[in-house]
Amino acid sequence: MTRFLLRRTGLAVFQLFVIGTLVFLLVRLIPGDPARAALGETADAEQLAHARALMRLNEPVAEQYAGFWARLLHGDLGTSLISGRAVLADLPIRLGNTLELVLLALAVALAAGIPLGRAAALRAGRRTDHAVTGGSILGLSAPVFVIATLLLLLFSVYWPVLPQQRYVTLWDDPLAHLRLLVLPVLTLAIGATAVITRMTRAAMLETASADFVRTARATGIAERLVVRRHILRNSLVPVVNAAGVELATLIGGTVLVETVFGWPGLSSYLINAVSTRDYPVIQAVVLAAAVLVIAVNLAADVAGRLIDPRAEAV
Amino acid sequence: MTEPVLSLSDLRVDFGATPAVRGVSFDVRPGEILALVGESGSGKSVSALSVLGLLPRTARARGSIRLAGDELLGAGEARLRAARGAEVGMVFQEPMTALNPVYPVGRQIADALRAHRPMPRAAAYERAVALLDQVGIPEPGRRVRAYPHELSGGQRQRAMIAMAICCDPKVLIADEPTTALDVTVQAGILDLLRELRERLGTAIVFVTHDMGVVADVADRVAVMRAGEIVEQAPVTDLFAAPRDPYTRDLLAAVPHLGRAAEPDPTRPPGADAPPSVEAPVLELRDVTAEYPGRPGRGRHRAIDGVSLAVGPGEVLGLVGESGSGKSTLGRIAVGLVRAAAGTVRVCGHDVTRASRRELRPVRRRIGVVFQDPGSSLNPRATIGAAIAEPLHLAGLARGRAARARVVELLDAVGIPSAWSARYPHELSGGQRQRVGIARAIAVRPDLLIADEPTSALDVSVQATVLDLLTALQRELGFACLFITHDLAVVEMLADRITVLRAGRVVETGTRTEILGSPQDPYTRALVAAAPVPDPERQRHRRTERHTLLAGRYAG
Amino acid sequence: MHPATMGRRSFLAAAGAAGLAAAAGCGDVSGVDPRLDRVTPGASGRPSRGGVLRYGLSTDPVNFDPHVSTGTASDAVRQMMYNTLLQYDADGRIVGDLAAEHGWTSPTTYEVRLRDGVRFHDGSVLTAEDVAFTYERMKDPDTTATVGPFLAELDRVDPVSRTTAVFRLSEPNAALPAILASVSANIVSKRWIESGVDPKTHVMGTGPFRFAGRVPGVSTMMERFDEYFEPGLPYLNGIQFVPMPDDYARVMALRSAAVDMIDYVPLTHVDAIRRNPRLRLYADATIGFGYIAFINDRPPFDDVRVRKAIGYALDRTEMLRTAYLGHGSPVTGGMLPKGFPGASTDLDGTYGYDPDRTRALLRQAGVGHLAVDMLATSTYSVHSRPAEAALPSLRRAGIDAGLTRLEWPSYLAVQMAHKYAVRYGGGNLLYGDPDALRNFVGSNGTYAQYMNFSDDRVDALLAAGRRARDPGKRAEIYHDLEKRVLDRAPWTYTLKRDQAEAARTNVRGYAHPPTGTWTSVALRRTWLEERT
Amino acid sequence: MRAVLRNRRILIAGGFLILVVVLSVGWRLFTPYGYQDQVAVPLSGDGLLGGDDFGRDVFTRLLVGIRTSLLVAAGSVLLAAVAGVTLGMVAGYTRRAATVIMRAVDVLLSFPAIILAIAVVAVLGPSVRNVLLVIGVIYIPRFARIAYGQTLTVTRSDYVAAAQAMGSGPVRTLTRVVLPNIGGPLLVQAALSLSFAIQTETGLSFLGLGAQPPLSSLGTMVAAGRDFLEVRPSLLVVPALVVVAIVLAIHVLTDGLRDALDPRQGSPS
Repeated sequence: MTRFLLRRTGLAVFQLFVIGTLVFLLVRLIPGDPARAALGETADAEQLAHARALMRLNEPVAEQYAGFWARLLHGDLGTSLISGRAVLADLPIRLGNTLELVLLALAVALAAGIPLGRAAALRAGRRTDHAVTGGSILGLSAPVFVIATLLLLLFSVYWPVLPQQRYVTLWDDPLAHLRLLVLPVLTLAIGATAVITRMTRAAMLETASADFVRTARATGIAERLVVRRHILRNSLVPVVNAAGVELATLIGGTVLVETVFGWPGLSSYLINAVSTRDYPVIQAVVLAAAVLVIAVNLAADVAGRLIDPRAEAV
Repeated sequence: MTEPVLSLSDLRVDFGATPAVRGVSFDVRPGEILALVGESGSGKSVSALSVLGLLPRTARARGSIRLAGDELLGAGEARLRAARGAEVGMVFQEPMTALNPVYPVGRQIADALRAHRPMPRAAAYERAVALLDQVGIPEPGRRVRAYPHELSGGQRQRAMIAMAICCDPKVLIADEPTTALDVTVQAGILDLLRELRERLGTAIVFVTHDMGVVADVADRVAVMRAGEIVEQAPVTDLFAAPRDPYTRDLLAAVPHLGRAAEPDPTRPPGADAPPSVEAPVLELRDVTAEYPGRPGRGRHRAIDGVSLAVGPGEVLGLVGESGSGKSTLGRIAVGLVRAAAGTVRVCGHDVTRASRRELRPVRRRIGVVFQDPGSSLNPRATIGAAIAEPLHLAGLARGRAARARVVELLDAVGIPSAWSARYPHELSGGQRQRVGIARAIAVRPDLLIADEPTSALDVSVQATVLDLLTALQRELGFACLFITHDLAVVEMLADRITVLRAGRVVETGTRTEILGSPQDPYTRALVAAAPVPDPERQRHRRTERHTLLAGRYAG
Repeated sequence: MHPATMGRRSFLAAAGAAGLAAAAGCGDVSGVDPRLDRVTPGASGRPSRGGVLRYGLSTDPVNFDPHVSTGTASDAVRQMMYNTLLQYDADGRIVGDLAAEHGWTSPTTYEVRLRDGVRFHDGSVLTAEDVAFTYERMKDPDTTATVGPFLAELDRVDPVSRTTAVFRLSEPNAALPAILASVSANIVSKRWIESGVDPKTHVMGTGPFRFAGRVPGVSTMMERFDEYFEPGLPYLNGIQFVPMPDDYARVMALRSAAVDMIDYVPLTHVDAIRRNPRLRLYADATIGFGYIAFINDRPPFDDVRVRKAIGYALDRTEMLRTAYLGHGSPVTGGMLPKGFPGASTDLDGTYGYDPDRTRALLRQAGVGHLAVDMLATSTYSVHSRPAEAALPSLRRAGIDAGLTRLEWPSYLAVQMAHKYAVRYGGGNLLYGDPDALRNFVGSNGTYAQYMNFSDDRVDALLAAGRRARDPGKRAEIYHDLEKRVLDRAPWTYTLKRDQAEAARTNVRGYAHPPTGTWTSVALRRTWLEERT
Repeated sequence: MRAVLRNRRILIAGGFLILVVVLSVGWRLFTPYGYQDQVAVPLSGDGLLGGDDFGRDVFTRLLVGIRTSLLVAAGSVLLAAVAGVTLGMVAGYTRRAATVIMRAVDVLLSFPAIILAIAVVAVLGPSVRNVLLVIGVIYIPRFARIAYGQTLTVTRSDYVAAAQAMGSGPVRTLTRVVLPNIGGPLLVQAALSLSFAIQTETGLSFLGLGAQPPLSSLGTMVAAGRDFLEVRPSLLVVPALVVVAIVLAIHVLTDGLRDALDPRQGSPS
């Protein structure tokens, strides 16, 4: 297992290096620069030149590139060209918020998806199965921000059970913080639950016809033990993989939820940085998001290997 | 005569509209081994499974299954569950998939135990270790924590037997327990079953399609065909004087090791003499080949310095157990696997380092037949297209000429040419193998490589395919490298035989030398282990094998 | 980006600043101390004291540099913590802020006497030294101050005594008082700036509220400055600015009382808010204006007839109805807001909707088929909606009009690179005097350079306007200037839009500035009734 | 094929999708107005579905919107499929290249999709073509991974070895032998990606990166409708329902097709 982890971290570092370079170049290709974004439309050419000098944008690209990696290796995520604040001051809370949103959404998806999938598989072909399958297809089909808008309208305005409060951190007011999380997590969880349900159902249907299930039954152990210990346990492998992939897509999908619910996560921080062409922040956020996605994939693979002893390194 | 412990009377099982078992009745007495023998689709497995009500939901069973006088058919789930494992233990065929891959073997045995005898987990584990030891698994203390994929095929089968007998059931039903195992490992399992019968007095229902195994282990035999028992008799009476015509045909079709030792009138005289191998069609000299082993364990050397040659018109039998590297050799000959060292010459061309372009002319001279009829033909292509493909690739024929050649080939292998538009899944296993052969000889090859062409087929179908091969070989005169693990089959075809073990040639010689008087101890053990469809001779060979085994090493 | 959904600030930027998160760094700002929230009602109608106003801001202030204005939202926040020398009163007239007395002592010298006893938040006393230092900093190019370029005529500021400063001009500029009153002319403490502090992230001014912490995209918190020089002010204990860029979310927050007040009310929600009994709207249609600008030396737009043809092709009433749902006013003549010298309605109708005239002018100019690919920004709906609304009337007049919409920073970069001959934009006068037009139509103005426009007569009128001191004379000069601009048509005005804030009824004492320039000084006098 | 026609699910979902395609591609036949013409009073009720906030006919814009969204979805899935499957097959067939290609695919997977979208659209300018390009690139990893896994299993079978033994070159083997046999799971992935592509296009339009006005897409209509939710809810609800219906139909069609074509495979989607 350690060899596997070593190889994967090596690959992760390589991946991050490629992504870092990619975003460094991509961002500078976008028309418009931070000086213009900071000074607005009224600034004249001379003022712009001054601002660019102050932001050291005129240095040769190679030097900026080397500086970027050098600072990164010393743990300095750079300073925002626009607000003058160290990225390290703002990024952690944003990263935390996105992680919180995504992990809770996945937790809900697993907590709801697996039992639903299990029920549908065990009663394949009957009413419960059709209801669950139909529901999961519906869950997959509804666009995220339509759900978000409707939930916001329903529970914040018309029936203010969860009125739209201002954001508070967990350690300030845990209850309010969690109440704020309910609607965004629910929005993300709907799609994720659908995916987990479908995956669990398919995996269990396939495993149920496996030989070792018949062997288990032949030893006379109780049916619910056969289901839990043999069928469900073996279905976890594909489900865990699906959860890993789903978590990665969830991270990408938070931008709409963060926007509609005003949840200050990584995506909204990134979009704000892009619209002000704040290079250091964009680079830091993209790398952070990439680390998140790589970590999630690695966690899913490790979990997969723990659950399935015969998994060979893929 | 003691009371039968298990008796089926007029058992009928239907899957929807199609009947699978049409009125099967038999009894099994304690300490008796009843063999249920028949070809695939004869209903032998369905009958075995219906005893414990393990049939899929779509099945409907009628008739009576009495276990020590107690009716099981139609009994409630509770009664059935009480019987499963406690009174009747079951062992299945596929060792790879019959055990839960995510739990250690010991844990699964402990669960089976505690299903009927509530006991603390530790005690169940101890009992599991004892059981593993009892079924002959080395170092049971360590192996109890092993996962199924960490055990060999034979060990997994022994673990499953341990699980089946953990609650000392009165009856053990074994559904083709040794079919997927090598001959030597199979012999070990059969010894274990016999020992259980003597020591615990367990009644055993042994389901198989292998007449050799029946002769080796059964007391009484029930021959099944299309859901019915056509004949039931003690094993010696059945082999000596089969009454039912189907049984007679079945026994005749089974390749009989040693019987072919008498000179075969149809073979040209002197065929036995070691042919002069001066212009060999295929020649391997000191060939070694390696596979990238699992990470961390370095490269696994599959072939280690093998030299062999196949003369024109000659059939060389390449015999070895699974993992011996015989299939790899076949792929090296065709150029699918590159030899790490040594030289490979086909029709005089050195192809060891040949690029794909250089290999092209040589490949036109080689035909290949694969083992698994299910996967040897492209499911998305018609059999006509499959046969025509080598012609296109070799540039021998196009369009109408190719179609004519295909019709010719289909007739040659006994398939109606009208079927050329059919897809592989519309043909039976035997028919698919015949198409495979037609494809192989399409380019009129000088060398045919047959990698276990018949081992996935039923005995009767196997016989017809082997006859076809010999006929074609005599008519077209190609050299043939015949790869198999079944000594009886190789005896029917091969002029010379090479025995392979763990990538090294153990012994080479003519058919009579190898099968008649094997020199190398491994060959001798291999020949001794292969069951012969004749109870008398098999009992004699068994005692001889045991003395041999007692002498040197465990099976 | 569909115009209706965009708030004033780029939706993209908006999404980033949405909501607020407490900073791990500088102090906790999200959880407001409940004690500050208590409101003690004033006796018989007098303003009650205390409470914290929650203000939903359309954009998160980029940074707090006192002299760089990056948009109305950040100006409002700065005005609570800094003062300028002069300011606008409720009727839009220039009055003193930090200045007790102020006036011209000669055509080129302007004297200002500071109120006495005005303290900075760090307790230090405001002196003329600080005023001189402030204007020196604003003239320094490195500060990139917003009004920097307009101080060209200011040689230096002499602190003649502890409380008196004299502005010495190289040539007369009647617009100086308006510049002193502009939102980004904030007076800073010389000692504080020279102490090397970073004015972008720290604030120390003389304003009614002290800076109490901020997390970008999350919240900006300020508390009452007890020694504020205006007696009795401010009534509030503090203000919490909460960035809510998504229009929809901002309006919802106001309706569900998550915030007490919001700025930039999206025009698509104005009617709904007007009908809501618990909300009150503060709007005007004088300040912000939209325009279609041309690159004046690029054929066929180098021909004034082609530029005028486009002016006549626009059905501005229809544009107003579809783009702003009627909340605003069409601009067919002069653009100067009501109350500015030179503002008059007699020029209205100069560019009425007259497609036949458009076709005639195009024929005269020898332009058969005119295809126009108009650049617009997708970021601000107040600009993208009218741009889209202009297309139908242009097309009906036989002009093949299309739209390319770019995200704000890309729009600015492409605009500067003169890539698009026709461009829809929007603007407002930087300070409350017609002289602010110099940045738009004066030959070295930023916008004029975008349009490659230069006209000696316009420059002459601007210079004359600066020299003249008699209001009547200035009105005449600037009226001629408007006529000249309409005649040269370097650009054509389109619509003025309602600029609106909205608040819950328990917010009292706020008034939207009637004219002049955007200023939120009224917020300093706002107070809260007990939340209903 | 008989199984396909008899299957109720396929008929309903397939029929609905065909109707949608016909209506949207041939929209000019079904409405007198152009999608830019201002024909109604803004937010009024006249016309089949009334006027939008610019006074344009909502029904016309809905048809054009469907056409744009389907165009983007189909185009991007095609791009992703061709690129992804080629990469996956090559990786599955030539073990040496496998790690390099699959790691590159992982890099693409871990690159936040939204930054890619914003960057590409910002650099190349907002247009339907660029949105199509972006969504296509985002979905390449999904196809590459499926193709890689399936190719690995298929190349282990004997008929591929047989083809190679007969001298069939890598390209011929991949296209003639491997590709037809991995079609099933790829079809399922294509349909799944189609539904996700439509949702992504809607999301991108919500952020202003989708189709540029006056052209409409389902995304821009839903995004625009949001502001008038209380004045005229149909402006949001109708396009949103259409999105859900189309995506639902695609999923139902896929489940139906998969069960009808490979009853035993039933591979988990």
